[in-house]
Amino acid sequence: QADDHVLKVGATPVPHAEILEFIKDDLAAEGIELDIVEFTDYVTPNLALDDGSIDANYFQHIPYLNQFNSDRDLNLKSVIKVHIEPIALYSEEYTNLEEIPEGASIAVPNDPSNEGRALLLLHNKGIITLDDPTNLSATPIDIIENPKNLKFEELEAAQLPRVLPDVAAAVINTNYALEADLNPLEDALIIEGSDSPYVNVVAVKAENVDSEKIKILRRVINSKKVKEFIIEEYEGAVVPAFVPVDSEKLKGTKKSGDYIF
Amino acid sequence: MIKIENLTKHYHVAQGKVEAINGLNLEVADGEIFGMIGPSGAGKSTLIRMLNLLEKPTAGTININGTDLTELSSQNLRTARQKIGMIFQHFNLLSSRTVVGNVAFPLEIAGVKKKERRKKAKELIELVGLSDRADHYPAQLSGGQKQRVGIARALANNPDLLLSDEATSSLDPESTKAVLELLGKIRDEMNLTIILITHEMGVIKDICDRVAVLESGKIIEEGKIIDIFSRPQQSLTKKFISSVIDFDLPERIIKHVKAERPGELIRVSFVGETTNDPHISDLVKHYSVDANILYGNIDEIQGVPFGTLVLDLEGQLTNIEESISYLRSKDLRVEVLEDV
Amino acid sequence: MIKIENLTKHYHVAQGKVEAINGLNLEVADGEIFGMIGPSGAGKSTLIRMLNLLEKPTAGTININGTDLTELSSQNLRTARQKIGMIFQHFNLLSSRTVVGNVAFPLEIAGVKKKERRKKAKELIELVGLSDRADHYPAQLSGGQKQRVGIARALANNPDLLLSDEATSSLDPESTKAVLELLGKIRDEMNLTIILITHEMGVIKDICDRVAVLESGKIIEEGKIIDIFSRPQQSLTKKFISSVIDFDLPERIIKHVKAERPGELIRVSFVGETTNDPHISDLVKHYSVDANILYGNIDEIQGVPFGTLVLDLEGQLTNIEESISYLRSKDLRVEVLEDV
Amino acid sequence: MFNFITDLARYNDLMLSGLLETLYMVAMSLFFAIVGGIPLGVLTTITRPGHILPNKPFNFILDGIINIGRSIPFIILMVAVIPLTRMIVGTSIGTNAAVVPLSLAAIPFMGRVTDNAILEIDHGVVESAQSMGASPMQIVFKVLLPESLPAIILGLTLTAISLVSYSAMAGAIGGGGLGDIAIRYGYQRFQLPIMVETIVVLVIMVQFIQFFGNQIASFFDHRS
Amino acid sequence: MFNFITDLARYNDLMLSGLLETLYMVAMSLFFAIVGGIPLGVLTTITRPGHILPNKPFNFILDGIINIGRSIPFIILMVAVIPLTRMIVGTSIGTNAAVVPLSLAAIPFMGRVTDNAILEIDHGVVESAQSMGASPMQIVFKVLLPESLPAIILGLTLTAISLVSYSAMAGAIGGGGLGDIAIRYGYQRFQLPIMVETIVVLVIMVQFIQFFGNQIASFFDHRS
Ligand SMILES: Nc1ncnc2c1ncn2[C@@H]1O[C@H](COP(=O)(O)OP(=O)(O)OP(=O)(O)O)[C@@H](O)[C@H]1O
Ligand SMILES: Nc1ncnc2c1ncn2[C@@H]1O[C@H](COP(=O)(O)OP(=O)(O)OP(=O)(O)O)[C@@H](O)[C@H]1O
Ligand SMILES: [Mg+2]
Ligand SMILES: [Mg+2]
Repeated sequence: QADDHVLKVGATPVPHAEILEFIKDDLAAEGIELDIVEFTDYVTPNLALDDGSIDANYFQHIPYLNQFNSDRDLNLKSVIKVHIEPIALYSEEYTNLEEIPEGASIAVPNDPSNEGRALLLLHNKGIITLDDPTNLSATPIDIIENPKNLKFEELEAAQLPRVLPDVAAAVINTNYALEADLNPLEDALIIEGSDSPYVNVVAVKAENVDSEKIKILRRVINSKKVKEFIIEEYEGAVVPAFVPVDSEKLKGTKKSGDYIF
Repeated sequence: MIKIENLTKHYHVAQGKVEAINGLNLEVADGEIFGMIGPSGAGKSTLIRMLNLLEKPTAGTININGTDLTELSSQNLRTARQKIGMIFQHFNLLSSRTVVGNVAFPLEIAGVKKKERRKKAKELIELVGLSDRADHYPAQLSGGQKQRVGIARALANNPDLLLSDEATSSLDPESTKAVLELLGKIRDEMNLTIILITHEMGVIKDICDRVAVLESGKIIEEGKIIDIFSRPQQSLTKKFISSVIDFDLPERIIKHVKAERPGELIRVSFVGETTNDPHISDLVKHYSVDANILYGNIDEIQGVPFGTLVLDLEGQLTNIEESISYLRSKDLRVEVLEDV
Repeated sequence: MIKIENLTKHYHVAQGKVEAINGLNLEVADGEIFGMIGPSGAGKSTLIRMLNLLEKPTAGTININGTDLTELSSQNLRTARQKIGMIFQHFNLLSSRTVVGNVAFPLEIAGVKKKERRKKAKELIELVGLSDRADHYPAQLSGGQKQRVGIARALANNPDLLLSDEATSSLDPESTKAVLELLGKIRDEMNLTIILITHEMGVIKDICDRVAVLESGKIIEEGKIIDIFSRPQQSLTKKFISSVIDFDLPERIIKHVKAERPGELIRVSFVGETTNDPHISDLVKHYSVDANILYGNIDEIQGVPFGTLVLDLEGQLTNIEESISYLRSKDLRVEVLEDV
Repeated sequence: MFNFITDLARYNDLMLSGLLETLYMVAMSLFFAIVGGIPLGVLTTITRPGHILPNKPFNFILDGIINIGRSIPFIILMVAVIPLTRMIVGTSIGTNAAVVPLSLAAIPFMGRVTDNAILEIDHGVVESAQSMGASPMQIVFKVLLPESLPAIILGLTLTAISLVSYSAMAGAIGGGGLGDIAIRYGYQRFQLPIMVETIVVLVIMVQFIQFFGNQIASFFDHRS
Repeated sequence: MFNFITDLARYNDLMLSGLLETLYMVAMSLFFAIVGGIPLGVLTTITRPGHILPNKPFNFILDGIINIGRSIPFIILMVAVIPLTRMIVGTSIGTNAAVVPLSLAAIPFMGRVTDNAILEIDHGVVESAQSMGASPMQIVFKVLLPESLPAIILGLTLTAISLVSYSAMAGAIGGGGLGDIAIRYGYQRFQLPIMVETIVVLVIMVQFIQFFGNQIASFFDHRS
């Protein structure tokens, strides 16, 4: 194949595409030309991956990938764990959870990758009860207890920071919160703990799990340099979810792909 | 030959039913120029539009050269229509084509080659006097110019039958004459049959062989031009004809009749060659009466002279009576205008 | 009074410049019915459309009752237009309104109350004989019916000036007569001024006071009807008039002239009351000639009789010559038809 | 198969409320499209050179407004007008809030459609009104609008159907509606039956809109 | 302020490629809208009762196809046609892939617009062609299309501009283009200047499309 050295990776803009952008030169040094294809929705990157239009994608967390695989009967595999974006609850009006009054509206993302996660965050903090806390794709329909009688506004994720003045609080993905000048570490009323299962991964088709290009990609993206970049660039809102390969080599104990936190 | 039998057309509208044509029968021979007159709304356009099936008859048959149009397959109908030219009352030109384009249009439809159809179109445009407007669009033409485009277009494909719906109504008398001459020439040369709706009795008189008078969707009178013009039966026909040939006496004459006077006022009508003899001179010479022509109209229709004279006869009563008998003996129709 | 000075209108089209009206001057008095004739494309519609500024003149002024239309503010122009009725060559009816709605339209624009305008509209519709079509839409009408709606509409707001562009071209002779009588009546009662374009010389003859002949955007002849009809100067005018009054001799007569025969063929023309005297009887009685009327046309225009007779005089040459002198002494125009 | 049915039953009132939301959003924005778009279109047409009120600068501005309105991707329009939406309906989320950007998208669309419809009117009828001394106002209300009514109604139908599919995007700001359901449940969560059901409802709805649009247009069409 | 300018400079070739992508997507899908939508519209019109080839069932189907095409929210259409897209262009992402759903959205839209345009033709001219024995084919190509050409061109302009804003959504499948830039940088990354710049470019582009559409339409309009 003529463009054997090209690696086509689909990604959502922030932070995924930015992180990929950061490693572009390093990959080039390894003889791989990285082609970043930006997507702004969560369905097509997986479909495009499955049909071979791209070689890998980097936009989703493992629970979403699993759900997607079972929904559509696909066999996409997570191969490289990269980062976590802890989701958090923000409010303009209130400074802590208790202040939120009866019947207030809470905005949550409306896409399956984030909505269940947002509701689960509220469930874990005891604000609501879901009928099945293991179901990662819950929607407000699955709420069985809602003592504060909160109303849920399901909006597109990128809209959430913009509608903050119109709701009591909103569960916002970190990337959008950052872009809207919210600081997850300071402004969040509640935030996902380090127990979050929502690590963002690079996924490929099953038959490509062991491809040479992916191996190189993992080496480059799971590097100390990238880790430092993430910490510096996103000030804690995006948390690296890997042990740098460089240090892995040093220690030789951890298995690749495991994440700490 | 065209043979129409029991033709009927009703329109259904919100306000009720409009009976445009009511069981009409008609025959037109090949090469005939057949006129159609009648008051506004009589059904003339409806009738002519049924002759190429633009309007579907409610009932009845339309037979052209032995085939019933209403029974034709759409393919055969199209072939038949290519040989029926139509001049529309409202022109219906294609706004997107120039004069040449419009005239060449029926040729294009008939599959004539580009070069040939342009040539033919240019010829016809020349014939209707629009050469300097050949590349203009209909919107840039005057009413009469548009009408002439419509005429040229209808003739483009050398039709066997021409349906003409008030084709000269927006034309000045000169252009009208030219168009009629053109039609007459084509009829003579190509044995074209023409059905011609018009409101201008002069047109009927000048070019038609026969004429039918339509009223309320029926033919109320029909015949050779000379017969209809010289002896109209229906009052409607009379009224129409009086627009070119006055049957009614002008007021001046009526006054004259009513005034005290010696002698008699008579109207003499005649058709045919009797006019060549000096009857009036005879009256004066042999019956000792003075004959003054008060009013008159001597005309000819397709070579046959006919006319009316209103004469004021002065003289002795017996002489006058003898004069009248004399005129009647010469095959003239004489009416004494006593109580007009 | 309408006074048009140096009026010019040029159209610029892709194919070049069209000079529709070229420095035209004209005056029309109040209450006058002014006819306008001319070949197709002469500029008649263009001229009449400039009279209410539908078409902007390229140059020149249009003065109506002392105000120059081209100088009016748009508000004043609108007010002026409300008193100028217009009958369009192509009707231009609102397809979305019924007959009543169309006729009431100018009243609506002038702000007349609903009840009143319906009443007025119904009256006018009655006058043009469309009562049974009052609630129909234009698409459901015949050509003549549409034209009558246009006429009724133009009269609705009691205009001072009526611009009529071939208002009777799609009307049968009877309807035409009725419309002309209506216009004449309104003129007499309301002192309406009418400018009337027509191709029907009969219309000019019956109703107009004066007539102008347009050719290539210029007036080539203008005058009282009786003058123009009895003594047309331009050959175009002659040709037009011959459509109602034959100046040309029919073939039959020409043959007659060419044949060997004794005597003389003369054409006698006259205007005015001379027809009341028995001149032909006189010829026979006093000059011993036989006079046979071969062809003739005696008509009257607005009460004035005029006409032409072609007489075949037989008798001795001296007698014939004396007869001709006699007729000439009676103020008749006599032509000897030697070499037609 | 059983799964499908229970699934559907579970979502039934969701579907019903989605239908109502869509109808509400479309109806409201259509109303504003009529109120705002038709005048915009009429003014654009009549200020064109050669029309009844030619005015180049004014025409340029109006034409520009329509073009700008038509240029902005709907999702961005939704965001851009949030302050306005908040001003008008008090919040930037929900069905009412969605009506604001939907109307703002529909108005220029309807403006252009009206403009195109009016351009089709035979100039002769406009002239006949001018010859009667009609004011521009009268020409607009008594000639241009009635004569182009059938075409305007077909244009309104076009707008209504475009709104139906735009309203799907209004889900981004919590507008709800059928399209949003189709996207969230069908597209994003891959619940095919929901998606199919929603689309069937949408198709039927669009079919109805088009059918009634055609009927009304031909009811007002007296040209043949 | 300086920030803005450096920001813009940095994104300049992005903007240029976005512009080219948008132009490419719009031009290609417009091409397919012409090729597919105009015949669809013509067939729909002529099979209507009372038109030149009345055929109720066929008309119902065609009308239905248009309505269905118009009912499906664009984002869903995009995904639903992925298999088709892959079959045609070999991939489901990228600018070429975006052309497939864009065309599929534009075709029914153009179909409806064509339908509306043809309905405005005076029936008299159609009759004149019929009276000459023209076949339905000839009537379509020699009468209906030429006579409605100005209206169809205005409709094509309407479609083109709708495509510009639809193409923004094509960003979801990596189609790129200006609208996508506006969404990615402006909407998702909250970079206002980029968004504004993109929209300005979009507005100018739409203004041009409309201007040329008007010019071409009036070039072909010989009615006054
Ligand atoms: N819009 C236009 N563009 C270009 N030329 C035009 C336009 N309107 C009229 N003309 C031309 O101007 C001339 C005068 O036209 P006008 O309509 O005034 O003629 P008319 O005397 O009314 O003829 P008719 O008796 O046939 O109605 C014609 O030669 C015509 O072709
Ligand atoms: N589409 C229609 N719907 C309803 N009525 C109609 C329709 N077309 C014609 N008519 C009516 O049918 C009658 C005959 O119309 P037609 O057009 O044949 O008259 P016409 O003799 O040609 O008259 P004109 O001399 O005025 O053109 C009229 O009374 C008219 O109103
Ligand atoms: Mg008729
Ligand atoms: Mg004219």
